[in-house]
Amino acid sequence: MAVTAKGVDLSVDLGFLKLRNPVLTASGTFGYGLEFEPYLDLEKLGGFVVKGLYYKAREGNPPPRLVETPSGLINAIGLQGVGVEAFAAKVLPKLRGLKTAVIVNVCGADDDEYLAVVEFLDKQEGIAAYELNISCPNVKKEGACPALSPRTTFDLVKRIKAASRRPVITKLSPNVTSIVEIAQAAEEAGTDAVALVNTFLALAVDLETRRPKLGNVYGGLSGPAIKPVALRMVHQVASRLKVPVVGMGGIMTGTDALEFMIAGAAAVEVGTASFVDPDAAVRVVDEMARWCEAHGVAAVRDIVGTLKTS
Amino acid sequence: MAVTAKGVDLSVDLGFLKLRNPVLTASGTFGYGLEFEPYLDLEKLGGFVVKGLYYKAREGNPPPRLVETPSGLINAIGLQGVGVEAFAAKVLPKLRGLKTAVIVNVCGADDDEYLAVVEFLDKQEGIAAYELNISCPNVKKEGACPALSPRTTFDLVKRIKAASRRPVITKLSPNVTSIVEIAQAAEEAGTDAVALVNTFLALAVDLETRRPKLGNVYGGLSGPAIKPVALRMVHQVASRLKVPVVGMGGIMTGTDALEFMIAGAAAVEVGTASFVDPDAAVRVVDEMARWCEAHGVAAVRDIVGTLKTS
Amino acid sequence: MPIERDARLREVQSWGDFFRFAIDAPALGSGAKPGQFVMVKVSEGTVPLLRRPLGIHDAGPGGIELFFKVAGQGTELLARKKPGDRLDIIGPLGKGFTVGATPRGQRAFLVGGGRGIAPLFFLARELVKAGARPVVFYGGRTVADIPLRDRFEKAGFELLASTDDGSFGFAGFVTELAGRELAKEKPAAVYACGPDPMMKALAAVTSKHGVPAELSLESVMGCGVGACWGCVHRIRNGSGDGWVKICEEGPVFPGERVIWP
Amino acid sequence: MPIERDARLREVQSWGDFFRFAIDAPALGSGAKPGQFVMVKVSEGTVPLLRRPLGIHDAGPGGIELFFKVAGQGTELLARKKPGDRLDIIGPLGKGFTVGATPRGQRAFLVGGGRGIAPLFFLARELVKAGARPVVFYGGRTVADIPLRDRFEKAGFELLASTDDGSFGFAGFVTELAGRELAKEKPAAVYACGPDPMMKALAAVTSKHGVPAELSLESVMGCGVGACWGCVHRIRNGSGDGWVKICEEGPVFPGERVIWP
Ligand SMILES: Cc1cc2nc3c(=O)[nH]c(=O)nc-3n(C[C@H](O)[C@H](O)[C@H](O)COP(=O)(O)OP(=O)(O)OC[C@H]3O[C@@H](n4cnc5c(N)ncnc54)[C@H](O)[C@@H]3O)c2cc1C
Ligand SMILES: Cc1cc2nc3c(=O)[nH]c(=O)nc-3n(C[C@H](O)[C@H](O)[C@H](O)COP(=O)(O)OP(=O)(O)OC[C@H]3O[C@@H](n4cnc5c(N)ncnc54)[C@H](O)[C@@H]3O)c2cc1C
Ligand SMILES: Cc1cc2nc3c(=O)[nH]c(=O)nc-3n(C[C@H](O)[C@H](O)[C@H](O)COP(=O)(O)O)c2cc1C
Ligand SMILES: Cc1cc2nc3c(=O)[nH]c(=O)nc-3n(C[C@H](O)[C@H](O)[C@H](O)COP(=O)(O)O)c2cc1C
Ligand code: FES
Ligand code: FES
Repeated sequence: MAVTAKGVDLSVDLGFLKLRNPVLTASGTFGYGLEFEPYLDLEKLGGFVVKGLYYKAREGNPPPRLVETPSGLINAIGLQGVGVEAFAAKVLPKLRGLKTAVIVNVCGADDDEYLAVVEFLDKQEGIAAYELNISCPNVKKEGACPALSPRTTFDLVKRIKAASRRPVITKLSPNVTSIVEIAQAAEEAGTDAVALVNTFLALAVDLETRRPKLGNVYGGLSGPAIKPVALRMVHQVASRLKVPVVGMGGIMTGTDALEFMIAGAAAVEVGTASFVDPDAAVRVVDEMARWCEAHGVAAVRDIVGTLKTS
Repeated sequence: MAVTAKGVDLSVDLGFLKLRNPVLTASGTFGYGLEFEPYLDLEKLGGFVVKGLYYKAREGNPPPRLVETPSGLINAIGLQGVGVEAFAAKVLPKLRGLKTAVIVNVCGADDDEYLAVVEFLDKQEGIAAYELNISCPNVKKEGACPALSPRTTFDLVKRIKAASRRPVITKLSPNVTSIVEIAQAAEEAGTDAVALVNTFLALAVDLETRRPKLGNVYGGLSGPAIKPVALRMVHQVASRLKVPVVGMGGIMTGTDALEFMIAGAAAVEVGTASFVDPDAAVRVVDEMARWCEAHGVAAVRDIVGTLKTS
Repeated sequence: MPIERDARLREVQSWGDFFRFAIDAPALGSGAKPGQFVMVKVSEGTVPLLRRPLGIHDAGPGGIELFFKVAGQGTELLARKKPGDRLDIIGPLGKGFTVGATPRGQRAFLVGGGRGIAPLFFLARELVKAGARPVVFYGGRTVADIPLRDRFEKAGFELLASTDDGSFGFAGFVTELAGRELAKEKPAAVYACGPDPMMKALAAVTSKHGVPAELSLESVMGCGVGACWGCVHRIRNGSGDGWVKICEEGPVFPGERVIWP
Repeated sequence: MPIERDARLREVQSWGDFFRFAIDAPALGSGAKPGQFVMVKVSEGTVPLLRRPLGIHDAGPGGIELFFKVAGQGTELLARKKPGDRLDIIGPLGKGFTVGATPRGQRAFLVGGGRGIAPLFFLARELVKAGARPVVFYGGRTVADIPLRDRFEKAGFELLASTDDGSFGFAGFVTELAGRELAKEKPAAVYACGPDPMMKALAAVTSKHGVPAELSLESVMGCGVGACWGCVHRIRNGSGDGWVKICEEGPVFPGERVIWP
């Protein structure tokens, strides 16, 4: 619902995209959406971001691919997936009917593959926007990815924006000294929005075998453990950029989501929480609505960036 | 004890400093050591690092200074402390007698103050080494500190090394794109060892007041939440540097400490855990000893850097 | 596949580290098939963060039963639950065993190692319902690892037990025991659940004798619903080998399709 | 200041969100002084990570008592403990109230707001032992916030209660009530514990009438032992104002030294 029973307006306008409410699901944690139909009504979401798509189908990393840490989860899936053609043929048709924003998380082994994915998807219908995943830590050695430097970020975003007929949300990595610099590079290159954060490059060690607990050695840390750092980065970026910020990192509840919005996020993504509760994202929407009702907030968008720091 | 009842050798040699065992306490989490005498035998520790010292006494940040997060703690103490003169007059004399390594965490508002602290302390006896804290996120705006750039790291370490008559352990920040670059800069500048990690720049928001939960807005995240990222950084740095690495970040148990050593740490520091259990560091030593005994490890130093990544 | 947030723990039975939970949860019990599993929330907080996958030990209109061994933090927390406590469970999930693989009147071997026995009780009951004749092979390191013997026997199932240390039944691996019986007279099918080494050995035996085998695999799971690709195992496909999601296409796979590391 | 890892919860009494714990812990009970506090481990895991500071409600050779209100996650977990459960407690910590500030035979006002009443029971007992005459002022928003009335009266202490909503006793703030009595006849000293606004108001009253006041302050605490500098409050020193550690130099401070935001 865009307006709750008690009349709270949950809708947000990213400029290039109007959302029923600010809650999206995060890429890689919500499959292709369809997996969750038994558990929630996809049309109650602001939208969802499908799993990272390469041009070709990908094998992914050897297992183990997941390990839990205190209040966190490290994953090294390695973006196993079906590739654009199978996605367009088998998945997209099923998503097209949905009255919710379908955002595709675009990946590439190099700039050309990113471009190929966008050019291919531009020919398909039923996609609201692209989330440009320049920040996956699980593909190249030691987490190398374009989002680690302003230069590579600028070049890739510029090239994709020139080619794409759809809005581009650039997804940033937290594994950087100044996420503001990277975000500004993406903005200068013309991105329509930035999404942050992707996962933190992490290691878990099995003391008994003296081996990494993940097949890929390093992986990406997500979940409540990272929320305080993600929230800081969202605040830093949102207070400097003109384009909207989509915030994420450890959001489990409506309170978490509202904190990100107060810190400056125009919308949020729910990730790991969907593993714990397949209907978590809808619960977040409901909790957000109830809080607004209880606090006399007429439109949730009014709280964006209202953090008082003095 | 350096050798356990069952004959396990826990001693480690950092080259410039021999330790009874690899377990130190982390700066700022163990006061000046004396606060913990009612709870543990300081001489059972490999050593302890006292609270960050500036030349002058410091006010610190306005409260609240602490906030808990899932499996973590954000602090924004702002290095309130007594300053070198009071430290030398009131504290150091009481530490001098102890048969354990006393390491002083050296801070400065600028390079000159760091230098002044070292020059002053060089005239004092009873200090085993300096831990150069170039990575505190709670002093300058948005966590600015020398450890965020290889250049500033190199310059400061070089200057301190030239002046200091004691070994220097440079303490690094995790809030960087490549901690390896920073560590290498410190090594080139002549540091005797590196210690990592300091805290992660973080934000906690109070939804009801729409204010930061900390008086200083941002703070530093520590505790189990950060361990997987800290462990990754220790592994990256230790596999490339010649000088020894002191590892820390969320160590609560002997298992945690051993994981850091397997990842490449020659010694470890126990931080936030000392708040939960004032005797945590000694418990970590005991658990480490028991594990070595149970696994036929004759000398704990033999496991350093034994992580098999292929 | 409902989310049953109000499942009630009715009865707890325990033997050392092993626990059997009888749970009131009609929504879960009715649709369940043997070999399927559920995802159980073990903590109210964020440690551990994820649910735990557990096989369906038995099921009926009133609810389900679980049988688990304490393996770490999550099962340890679960083991503390008391009758009357609420449980939050998602399921039934995955594809189960093919009961139909054993024609009426014929024998089926059910081979369970340690906690792997869990799904085989439900399977045995369904096989009998279908007119087949299950023979259960139940192995463990020592006698304490095979606490469900009585339960199977009371239920009237033929059961052959083994322990590695010979403290009860056949002295040796359960795969040897099953192998011997299989050499004497081939069953129509073999169904198994247990540690990887056991499954691997069993797959070798069954393929040697050309008996179809169905193996229930394990992996750490993120979502349990096919969304995270975290639970993959190497599986032979028409198209070739690949990492296949255990939670979605499994946990049960034909023995000849499973590729071992 | 021992770490008592084997303290035993003997008795639990509760009124809505308020709980009184009687705890067997000789090592803690013997040395305790009124106004001191303990650090209680509330979780076995890492959420919440830190111990929780709680004032000593009563103490004797056998152990201590705590009185707390559920304020969030940690006290919520603590409130679930049952008689017989083990508790891990550090204390007694900090400097307490100065019982000697009230000479024999003279009156002392003890002013407690809500959960702030906790340390005042122990203090009242010690004052009586020292021959002083404590008068307890106990305030809350409503009658449900002042559950310890009977306890104080049964123990024979003079008690005046107030509620903001007038649902019991004096209708208004407890500071008004204490202020009126104080205007009638000055006590030798005022001891107080409660929310900051109450303490601030009380400090104003006592200084106006020139009565020495001792205030027990609160703050989030990291270590409780003076090592983290996380618990500071603005305090007047000879040398000037500064951030002073509540856990070490407090939690009790002379009213005139406390600087309010
Ligand atoms: C489909 C399926 C059905 C299962 N059915 C049952 C059952 O009926 N009864 C039963 O006792 N167990 C069953 N398991 C195994 C059970 O899920 C694990 O024992 C449990 O998740 C361990 O959680 P923990 O927190 O107690 O241990 P953890 O602390 O999470 O782990 C303890 C050790 O076990 C390993 N481990 C963790 N999870 C798994 C896993 N899923 N598979 C294999 N190893 C793991 C860890 O790497 C670690 O070494 C099943 C697993 C799957 C995938
Ligand atoms: C020296 C001392 C003695 C105390 N004695 C008692 C007592 O006898 N009885 C009692 O009921 N309470 C007492 N308190 C307060 C008690 O420590 C807090 O209520 C408790 O720590 C809250 O923890 P929680 O996890 O339940 O709530 P949290 O989830 O940690 O916090 C809930 C809310 O309370 C705030 N808060 C958290 N800790 C404190 C704190 N220490 N002081 C003030 N606000 C806080 C948080 O910011 C949050 O807004 C004392 C505090 C101190 C410092
Ligand atoms: C199993 C898993 C797979 C993920 N796959 C992707 C992906 O394909 N593309 C992407 O941009 N982010 C991916 N992420 C990162 C999430 O989208 C999100 O940025 C991150 O998990 C932080 O949010 P959270 O803490 O709410 O999970 C993945 C995360 C997890 C846990
Ligand atoms: C309250 C607090 C104060 C700290 N003060 C200092 C300090 O003065 N100097 C310093 O180098 N690190 C300081 N740190 C960082 C710790 O030394 C350590 O690097 C960090 O907490 C990570 O370790 P942990 O997770 O085990 O706590 C402080 C940490 C905390 C929690
Ligand atoms: S557990 Fe998530 S795909 Fe199988
Ligand atoms: S709580 Fe750590 S200094 Fe007071």
